[in-house]
Amino acid sequence: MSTAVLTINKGLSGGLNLRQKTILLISFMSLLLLTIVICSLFINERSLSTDFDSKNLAPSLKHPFGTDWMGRDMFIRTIEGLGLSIMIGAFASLISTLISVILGLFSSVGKIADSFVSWLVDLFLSIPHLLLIILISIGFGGGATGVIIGVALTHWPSLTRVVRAEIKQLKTQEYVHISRNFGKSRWWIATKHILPHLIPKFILGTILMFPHAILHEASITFLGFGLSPHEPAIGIILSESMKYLSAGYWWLAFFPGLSLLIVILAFDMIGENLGKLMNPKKAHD
Amino acid sequence: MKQRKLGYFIGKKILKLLCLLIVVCIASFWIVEQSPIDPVRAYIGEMSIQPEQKAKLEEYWGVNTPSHEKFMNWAGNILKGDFGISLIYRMPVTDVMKERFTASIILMASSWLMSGILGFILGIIAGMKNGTLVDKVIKTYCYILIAAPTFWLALIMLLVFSVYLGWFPIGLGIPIGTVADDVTFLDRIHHLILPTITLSLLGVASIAMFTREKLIEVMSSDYILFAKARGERGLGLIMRHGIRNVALPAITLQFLGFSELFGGAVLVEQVFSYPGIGQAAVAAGLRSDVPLLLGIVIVSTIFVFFGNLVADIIYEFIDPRIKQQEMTT
Amino acid sequence: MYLKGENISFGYKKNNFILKNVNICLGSGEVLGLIGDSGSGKSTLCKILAGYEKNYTGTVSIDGKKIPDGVYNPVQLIFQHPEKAVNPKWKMKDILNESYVVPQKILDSFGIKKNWLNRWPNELSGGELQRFALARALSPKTKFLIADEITTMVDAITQVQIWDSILDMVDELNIGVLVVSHDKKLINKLCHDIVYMSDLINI
Amino acid sequence: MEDIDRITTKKARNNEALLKVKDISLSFIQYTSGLRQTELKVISNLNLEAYSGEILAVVGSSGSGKSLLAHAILGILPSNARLYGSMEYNGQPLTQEKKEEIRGKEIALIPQSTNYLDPLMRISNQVIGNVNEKNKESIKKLQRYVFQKYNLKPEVDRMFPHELSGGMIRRVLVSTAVISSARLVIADEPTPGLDEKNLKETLSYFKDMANKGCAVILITHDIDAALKISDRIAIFYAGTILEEANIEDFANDGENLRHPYTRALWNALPQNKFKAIKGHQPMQDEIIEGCFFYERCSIKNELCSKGIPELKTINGGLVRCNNVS
Repeated sequence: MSTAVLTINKGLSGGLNLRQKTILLISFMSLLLLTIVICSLFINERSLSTDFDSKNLAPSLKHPFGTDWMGRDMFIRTIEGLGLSIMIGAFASLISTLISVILGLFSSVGKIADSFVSWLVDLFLSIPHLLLIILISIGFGGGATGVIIGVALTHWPSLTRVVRAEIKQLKTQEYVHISRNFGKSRWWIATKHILPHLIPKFILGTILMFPHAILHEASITFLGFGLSPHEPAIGIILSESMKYLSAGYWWLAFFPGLSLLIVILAFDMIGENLGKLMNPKKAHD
Repeated sequence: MKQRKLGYFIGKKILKLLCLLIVVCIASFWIVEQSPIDPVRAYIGEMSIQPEQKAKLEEYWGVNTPSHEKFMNWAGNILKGDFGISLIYRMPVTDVMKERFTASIILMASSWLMSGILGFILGIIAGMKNGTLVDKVIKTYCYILIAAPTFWLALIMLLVFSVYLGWFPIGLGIPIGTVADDVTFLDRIHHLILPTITLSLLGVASIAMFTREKLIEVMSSDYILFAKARGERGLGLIMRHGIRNVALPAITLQFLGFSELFGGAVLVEQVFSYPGIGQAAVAAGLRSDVPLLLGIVIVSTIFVFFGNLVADIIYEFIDPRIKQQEMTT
Repeated sequence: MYLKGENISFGYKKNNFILKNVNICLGSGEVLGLIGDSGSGKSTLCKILAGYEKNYTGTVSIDGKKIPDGVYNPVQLIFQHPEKAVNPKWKMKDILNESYVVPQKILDSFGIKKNWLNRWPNELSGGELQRFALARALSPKTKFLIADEITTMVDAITQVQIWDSILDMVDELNIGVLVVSHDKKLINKLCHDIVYMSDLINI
Repeated sequence: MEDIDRITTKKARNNEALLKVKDISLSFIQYTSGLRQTELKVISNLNLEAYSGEILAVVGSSGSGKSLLAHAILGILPSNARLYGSMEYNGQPLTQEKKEEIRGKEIALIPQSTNYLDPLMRISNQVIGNVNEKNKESIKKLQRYVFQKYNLKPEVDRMFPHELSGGMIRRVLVSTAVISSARLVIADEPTPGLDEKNLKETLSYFKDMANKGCAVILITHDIDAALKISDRIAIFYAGTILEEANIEDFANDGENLRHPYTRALWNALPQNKFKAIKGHQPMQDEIIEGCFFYERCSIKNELCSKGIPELKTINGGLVRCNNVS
């Protein structure tokens, strides 16, 4: 008897199938983000130099995002700001993921450990997130370090919650009980049975944490905490732009913010589509 | 029976809140204590000052007292309802918070309501028309809003409606130059509209996406299948079974969003110079007004806790399905 | 060898027992039938005997000795729904060989085909998965097998195939089997002795 | 074989079939890991006829796609399903539009579990269904009457589904069909988890419906239960129906059964020989050119591996086999 899976190929007439579209979208978005980061690394002092002859110019071909009151090109400033934001986001997400891995695994040790983790999650979620970041960044003496630590230390609770619930649910599965009845050790069960279910959750969790971390970093910077006014962060660019709003220099606020939005959107798209690839049951609409 | 159970439940929750507050107090006090902030410096600001005055101030702020003693003093005063004196507003923290919080509550409550209702309706429409153009439009709108930085959206709103169209004032909760008592009700409303709309727009996205997904999930459930098999269809089916099963989780989610709401208010108030608690929190943070900052942390914790409490009550007492789980475990 | 459950009581709430003072005994090579309707507590009893449920009173022992924790349990339990008894992230060959390397003879006896081994659990039917669950539980260290409604979800022919294989293997390995079902006719066909859940409960 | 009032139910069948299912096939488009799109065939070349006043049991193993047959007849398949073939109801083509029009009125479904009741709606409101205010009172009365008959107390009306026991749920689900006064009732696995007393009682409800002139399709994996009450039994195998036999054909050793699979199934029952044949049901993703039973068949010939055997009427029953006459 022949065993085969019918794979439907819509061919050229039907265009790309969902799988190809998804992979294409993920690749495109990743490439976009990577380009921004690399470009931001290669921008040197000269290209950001002040030029008082060309200050406060509206967007043009030469300066697609316009220039600011010191004649700096807003496009270059934005790219550099975005690069900084993505890197801070990456750092914060990694730290937060690490914390949730540790706490998630710790919660599976026993009842007391589990209630401790759950209590810690509740504690961190009980203060408004933005306020908590402000508090922590002040505690670490403010400045760039304060903000980065503040953002990194506050994004783990939701992922930890997901991981904890998943571990709890997995531990009640019949196949885990059976494994225990086969005399397998806790460690063996944790690595062979539980971990394979958790890894996709961690990967997805980290990627979906990015946009939150970036947004929070930008918000805190916008409010005036952390990064010094000389850093080309998006938050700083936007808070500076507030002074020039009534003067009608709309491009100072519009383009940098829009670029940030696109970056966030790119991360959300990557996360969502990666989720589809991992869990195809949700891919029907 | 049910009322007694509810009373017991709330009692337990209040106990939990007290524990939480104690921990939050200790933790936030410790965090601030860690930081290299000098309260005297913060109080004095740019003023010049006599050394003996400085010493007096240092004694007042307890610069040289050990941390635990300082904490006991501070906590003891809080128990008496005294949060200390705000450094930047030069008046009792409780007074500052009362005034600021009232202003913020109006802003938050109105946008919370608007975003809830609008988001729910949009979510239901998108879920009903799943896969159509209408759905795609709503979905795109939500995706973009979720990704939009709050303060940027506020800036754009300000640009369009205040700077270009001139429909709304550019800043301040009350017109510049008027004494608070002279402010008319209409003035207040006028200054409230733009921040409220901005904050609502942002809140719409999460609730709409949630409602949409939940409705799609419900519509593919077995009981909808059975209702269809019995001849129910179209709008009637969605009204009878869909909305019934989506509404409670959506309301619960809206109550769980108090933390996000507060964060959004901080940013929106900053952009619109709206004199609310969020703006005060930023000022306190930037200018190291420790008593005020700690006070706001405590108040906002209670605020978030209240939202969670309502969500829990809905979950435990209004949703009839929960009782079953209690019975089987 | 005898597997004994003595004075076993179990309840989720105080004074609301699902099992009370149940006594049951199963010898090596014996095929004992246990008949009970759904909700009669038979699944709970199975879980207690196989060490899955720890919150009970009474003793479970093999030849008077308590069954140790953390090592291979000589009492193996097979469930009604095999799809819950396999890790969906594992391939069938890994699932099969989790406890020991299943010899070809057992695979042949259960009619497990080679090309099934490279599949994922969701690509096999319940009857096929049940064969894997049984094969992996019949290691040389297994002394007793508890079968809780294991063929309720399969068709009659598969049911006979599965039981034929079990009875063959059991004879050879001298294993005691507790056959739990609501189907009297099936138990009559399979078992030497029959006990009724309603006689055991004693509430 | 134990026998309950079989004689009273056997009616001369001179009328046309109320429902004719002609050669339907059903497949699903689905995504597997990594979003590979596949088409999974669940039902193929299935024929079925249901007559008024009779119970037709469709017997097959669990998870083999029998429920989907019910959903296909009612037109409530998910959007990624593809249905081919045609159906006729009361002599008229049964199109999707027609299904939507008459379901709940002429055709009723009795689903298998609590999941099919709205968890947040009180029982009586669900059972009554979405009716306009004018008729509400009379239907409410009817509902109360039917509940009374099924021994469901008045307080059940105001309860939520999760507050009911399994047996009560079963009775509530059955009563939805009774209230609808449908002419075709499809019951999907109504028996698992019931004890003997409840089983008998549930089966008697279907008997009553058939006696009142309904055509009942009883989808089940329990051939025992099917034998107790049905008039005809359709044997569901690998997504199709291999044989539709009259209940009498199962007498003795089943010599009168037409298909080798039916005979094998009959012989495998614990109350009969408890003997199995070799082999397995083909998997859903296997592509089979010939007869679905080819691999396991003892009387196959070369023709059987080429194309699905024609449907034949033999001795008052239907069969898909090349080698019977």
